[in-house]
Amino acid sequence: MGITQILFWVLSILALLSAILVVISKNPVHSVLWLIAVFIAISGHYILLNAQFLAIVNLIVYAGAIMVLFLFVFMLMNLNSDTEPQKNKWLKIAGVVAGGSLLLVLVAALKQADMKNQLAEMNKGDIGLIKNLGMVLFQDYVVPFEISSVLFLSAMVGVVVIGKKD
Amino acid sequence: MIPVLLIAIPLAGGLAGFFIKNAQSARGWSFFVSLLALVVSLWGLSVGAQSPLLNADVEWLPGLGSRFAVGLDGMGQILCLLTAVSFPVIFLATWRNEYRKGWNFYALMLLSQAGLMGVFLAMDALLFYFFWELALIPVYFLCSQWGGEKRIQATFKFFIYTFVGSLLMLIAIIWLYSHTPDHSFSIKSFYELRNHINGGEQLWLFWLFFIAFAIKMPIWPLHTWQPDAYEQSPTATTMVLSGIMVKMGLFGVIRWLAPVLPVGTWAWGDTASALCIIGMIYASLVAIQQDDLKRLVAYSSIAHIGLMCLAIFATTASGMQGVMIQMFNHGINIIGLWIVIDLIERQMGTRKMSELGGLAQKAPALAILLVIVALANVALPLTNAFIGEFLLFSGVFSSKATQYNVVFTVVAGISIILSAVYTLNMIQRVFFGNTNTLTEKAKDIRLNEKVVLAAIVVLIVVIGVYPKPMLNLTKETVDMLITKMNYKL
Amino acid sequence: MINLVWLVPVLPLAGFLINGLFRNSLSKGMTGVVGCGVLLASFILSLLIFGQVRQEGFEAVTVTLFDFISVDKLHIPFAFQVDQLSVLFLLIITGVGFLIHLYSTSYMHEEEAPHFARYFSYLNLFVFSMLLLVLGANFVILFIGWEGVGLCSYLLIGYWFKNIEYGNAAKKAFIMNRIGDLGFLIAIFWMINQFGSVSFTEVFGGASGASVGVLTGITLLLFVGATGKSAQIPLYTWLPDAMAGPTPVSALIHAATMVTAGIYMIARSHVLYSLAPVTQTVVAVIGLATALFAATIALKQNDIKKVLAYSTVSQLGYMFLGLGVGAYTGAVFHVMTHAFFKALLFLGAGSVIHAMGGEQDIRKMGGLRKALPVTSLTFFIGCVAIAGIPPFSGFFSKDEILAAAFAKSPVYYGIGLFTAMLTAFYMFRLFATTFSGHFRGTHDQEHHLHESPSSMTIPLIVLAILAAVSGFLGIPEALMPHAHWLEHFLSPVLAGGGSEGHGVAEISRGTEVGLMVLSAALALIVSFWAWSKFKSKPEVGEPAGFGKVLANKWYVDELYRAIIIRPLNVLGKFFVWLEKWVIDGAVNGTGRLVQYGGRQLRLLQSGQVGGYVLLMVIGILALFLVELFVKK
Amino acid sequence: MPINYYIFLALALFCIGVAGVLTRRNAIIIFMCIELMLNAVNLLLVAFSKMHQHTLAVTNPNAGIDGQLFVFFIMVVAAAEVSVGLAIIVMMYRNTHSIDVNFLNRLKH
Repeated sequence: MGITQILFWVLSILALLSAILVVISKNPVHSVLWLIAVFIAISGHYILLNAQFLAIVNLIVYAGAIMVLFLFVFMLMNLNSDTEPQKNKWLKIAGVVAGGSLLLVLVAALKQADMKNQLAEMNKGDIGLIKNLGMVLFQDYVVPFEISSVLFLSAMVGVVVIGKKD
Repeated sequence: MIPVLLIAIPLAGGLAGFFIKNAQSARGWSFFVSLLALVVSLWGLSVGAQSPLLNADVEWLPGLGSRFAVGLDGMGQILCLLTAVSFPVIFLATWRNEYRKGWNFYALMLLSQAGLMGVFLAMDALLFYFFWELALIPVYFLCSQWGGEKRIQATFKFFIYTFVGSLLMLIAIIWLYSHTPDHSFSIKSFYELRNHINGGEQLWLFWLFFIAFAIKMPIWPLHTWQPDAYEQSPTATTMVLSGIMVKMGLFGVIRWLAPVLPVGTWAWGDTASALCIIGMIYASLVAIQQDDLKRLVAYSSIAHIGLMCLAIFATTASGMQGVMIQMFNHGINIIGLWIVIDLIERQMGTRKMSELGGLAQKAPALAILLVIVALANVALPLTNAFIGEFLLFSGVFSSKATQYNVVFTVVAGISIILSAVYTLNMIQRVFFGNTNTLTEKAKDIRLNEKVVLAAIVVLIVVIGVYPKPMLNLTKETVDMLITKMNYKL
Repeated sequence: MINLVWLVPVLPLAGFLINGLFRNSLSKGMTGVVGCGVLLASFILSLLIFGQVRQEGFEAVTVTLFDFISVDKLHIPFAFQVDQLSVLFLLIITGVGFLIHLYSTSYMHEEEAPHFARYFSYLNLFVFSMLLLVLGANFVILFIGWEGVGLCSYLLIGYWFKNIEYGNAAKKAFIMNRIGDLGFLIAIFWMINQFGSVSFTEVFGGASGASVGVLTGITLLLFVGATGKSAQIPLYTWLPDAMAGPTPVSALIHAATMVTAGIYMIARSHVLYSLAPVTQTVVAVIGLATALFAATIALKQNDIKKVLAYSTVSQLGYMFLGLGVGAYTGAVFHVMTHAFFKALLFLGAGSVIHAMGGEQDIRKMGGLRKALPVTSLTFFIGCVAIAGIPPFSGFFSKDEILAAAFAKSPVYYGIGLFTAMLTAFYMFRLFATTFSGHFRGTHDQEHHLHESPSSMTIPLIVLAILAAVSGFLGIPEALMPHAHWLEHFLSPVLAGGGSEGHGVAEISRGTEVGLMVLSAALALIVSFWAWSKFKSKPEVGEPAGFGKVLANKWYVDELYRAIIIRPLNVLGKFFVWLEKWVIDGAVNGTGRLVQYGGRQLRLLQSGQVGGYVLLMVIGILALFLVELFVKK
Repeated sequence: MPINYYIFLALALFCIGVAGVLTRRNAIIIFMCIELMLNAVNLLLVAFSKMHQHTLAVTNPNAGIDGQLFVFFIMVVAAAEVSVGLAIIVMMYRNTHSIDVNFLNRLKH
């Protein structure tokens, strides 16, 4: 069991635990923090998989920008303590059961898939490097890239329109 | 050419009618358009059976193998004539009825005429289905906009009922279409289908079609929409419904069911006949118990239609001829009855027989005309219905398609007696006896009503005395049908 | 001349149309002239045709007007057949019909002009239908006339339509007839099926080729039709109720038209009947039973028209007995004599009622002989004729039937003779109660009593003469060989067709004469007894005991009401219930179920996003499960 | 690493996200759970991309690179979505003074 494997397991357990805590934390701010932990763990996975660019982007965009936005909103609303009334217990149980069964079903289904012997390459390969990604992104995927900028623009307009007081 | 005109004239007239925005002019316009259709229909009768003018066939939906194929054969001639005659008569008879936004009413009436014509003329299954539904839609609006108090309920029931049947039929049509070797909806391909589908499949296909048609006719026990719909619709629409629309069911069985699925028809003939007969007796007995004139006529119509349907399954030439001529006769007679009921209702404000009585003293002309129409309803000799019922019964009796022909004839015959009971009851309770405070003020009918009813009476008597031209018209169609129906695998 | 035979029915039809269409503008005089004139013209035409037909060696002629129904292999022309039988009926119908029309002009004179015209138009239509019936060359044309007379009887019985009771009687007549007509109609279909034709010549020609079973079936069904039209058990109850119509109408229905249709039809198709012995027995037994049954009822009736009505039913029973035992000529002979004396009796009764100002109860009459001399004399002749006292007409015709019945079975004869005695008894009871003794009505009525005008008495006199002498047309062989003119005249029709089955079993001349003497003597004795019994002390009280059962007509109407009408009504009510709660209930129930289900399902649509997502996940789960585990 | 491990890890994260969406009623937490699910998918995409590179690198040096680009685009979309979504939530808070999704039941009507 080399360092890669150990890191994999550590990161995996961190990700899963943090994810569970995201869901069950009473305090929303805690949830946000645990979610940042999940993102960091996932970024670690990316690095293990030699996808440095995505790892960095994930940290910057998700853990950085997006989560700050979430926190910001929480602060803005002054909702640091949980105000959810826990009335419908059944709905909660049903939610957990549904999620659990979904996992069960998917696992059961994928266990039969003939990919057991396939390996994901670790620590090697340079497709995750920014140079290669950049080449493909600005050659083959230049149109979607441009369109995504339009998407941003429209999202921005949308946010302004929605957020405007009237 | 002629069939296209028959559809196009009322269609265009109806669409134009929406824009007139004046009830009086719309009424005149509709009357004119329906007369035009009548002229075209008579022209169709005059050109001879072989004339190329009687058929039209153009591309419609080439991807689906459906063509706009229309044609006038003997049966089409009779039914189109019925449709073409009925509408001017209906317009004239209800001339004095006032409708809210009348132009829409008249336009919708014309549209329903176009749909009906299309049903009777279509020579393509998809086109047939198209017109089948097209005829339903205007009637739906007519009933739901201008009907009686419970119109929404009744119309809803009517619409859902017939629509369920239509969908079953659509399934059957698509199934059959997928089994045609050339993937075509044309009637010829459908008639060839018997070589490609086996008897077992015909057994269930039969019911898909038959339920649709049975709802339309209607056959017991699928009839309950009818009395409600007749009662609640404006009378002009009731006339269309009962005079012409119920013929769509019979027509469907004759053109699209029996020749296409001869084995199914043959195998289920006894069952269907039994339903018809139960319906006849049942409807007659229920009719005797009715107090409302409209409901009485509605049930009597169920009984008469049951007889016609029974004769179709008898698979005999005389029975089939009887069906042909009786479809026309029944339409004329029942429209006559509705006209009278409408006149009574408009004057007295009620259709309850228990509130009427003694009208013969006040309205002798109306009484005489009603008695003649009513006698035609009980198929008295020298009225048109006698010819029809005589041939129908004769066909049922000599049927080789069933071993119960004698039982069928006798039990169905009882409905003749019962029809006399309820018809005479009606005459007596409405016209005889002494006047009461309500009927004291009654007046006799006016000229336009007299003319319409007299025209109907003349038709009744002329066809009753000299039915030969009528019978000759459908001879070839009947022979063709009987040959096709007698086919056994 | 014979080719103009279509004019005979068309003339009354024209009269019907004229009187019917212009009833508001014609004066009563004009109406009467038109109504009677067309009948007279028809009668003269019939006479001319008769002149041609009675020549030796005349063969039946078929006059085809046009093709009526022509379908597949079936061809039914609108054709008339002129032969001895139809001509005889033509004469009876137009002749007696004319007299009744003439009589009506003054009997109905108090009606308003439009109603007067309506009455005559109905009468003309009635005669038209009856002429169609006897002239038709096939069963369908016969059936047209057959239903036509049913219709006209309906119209005429319900002539005074303001009275609901009369309307009910009319309805009853029509519906009872319809029941019989259904039998007739099915017989026609059977004929079409068996012979491929309905024309008399083809059906009778092919009869010998058909099996006895089929022929029995057809003839029985035809007989069902006849029981309806000719008022035999079990469909006779409409005829006495038919008295609701004006009295001349009763005369027309009972004498010249309508009820004789059944006799005519069976005589016409005697070829079939001769080949079906079972049916013959049935006809004879039903006829005999009706004759006896109706005669017993007539014993206790007090309405002058009701007595006559039951006597008609009884006499019709005789005719059917004749038909049943194969004495077709005898039956037709009795139709003819009966037409004369029954028309006479009814018109006489009409004259009495007219004089009494509408009173029909004989218990309130009496002693009318002085006030109504012509009426009472002619009525007496009618009574004598119907009682079967020689040499009046009834004796000859009744005796011919009785002789034939004796030849078949003495039991028939015995019952027939007993019925004849009953007939003599109730007729003279009627006569004595009405015309003898002293007047029992109100003072006003007595003051009002008067002999009828000449347009009413002339028909009475003519009919009385005919009733008196027409018997000589059929003097029995036993009394005077070769003097039976009628048998000779009708032989081409009634003896020519079916050869072997026809013919009355021979009885010796001596026996026949003996029987005649016996019946004549009994009739005389009973008549005299009845007359002497009732002339001074008539029955005026209400009958009791068995007499009450008879007066109430054996409670047959009540029986029918209990076993047919009530159950049908109950069934109808049950069906209405079934319709509302079961059939329509199922339909509406489906609708309601869908609505209810929709309302319940709508609760899932809580608007709460969490619920939706949960459902979505469950849906995904289900899809996965199906896709992964079920499909394989 | 066998690809199975990544698959199961991603599935587990995804299902935790689902369970979170189903159980929580705080709109922002739900939003976060959705982000969690997106990230699970991203992780899987990257793993698959590396798997393809492992098997196909001989013929095509860029094999599997699309997977990583997809992740990139998903992040782009997620960013846009979060901005709009949060705007809606703020708006909702302004109107109802709550971010409980159960108050958002106007769809019922």
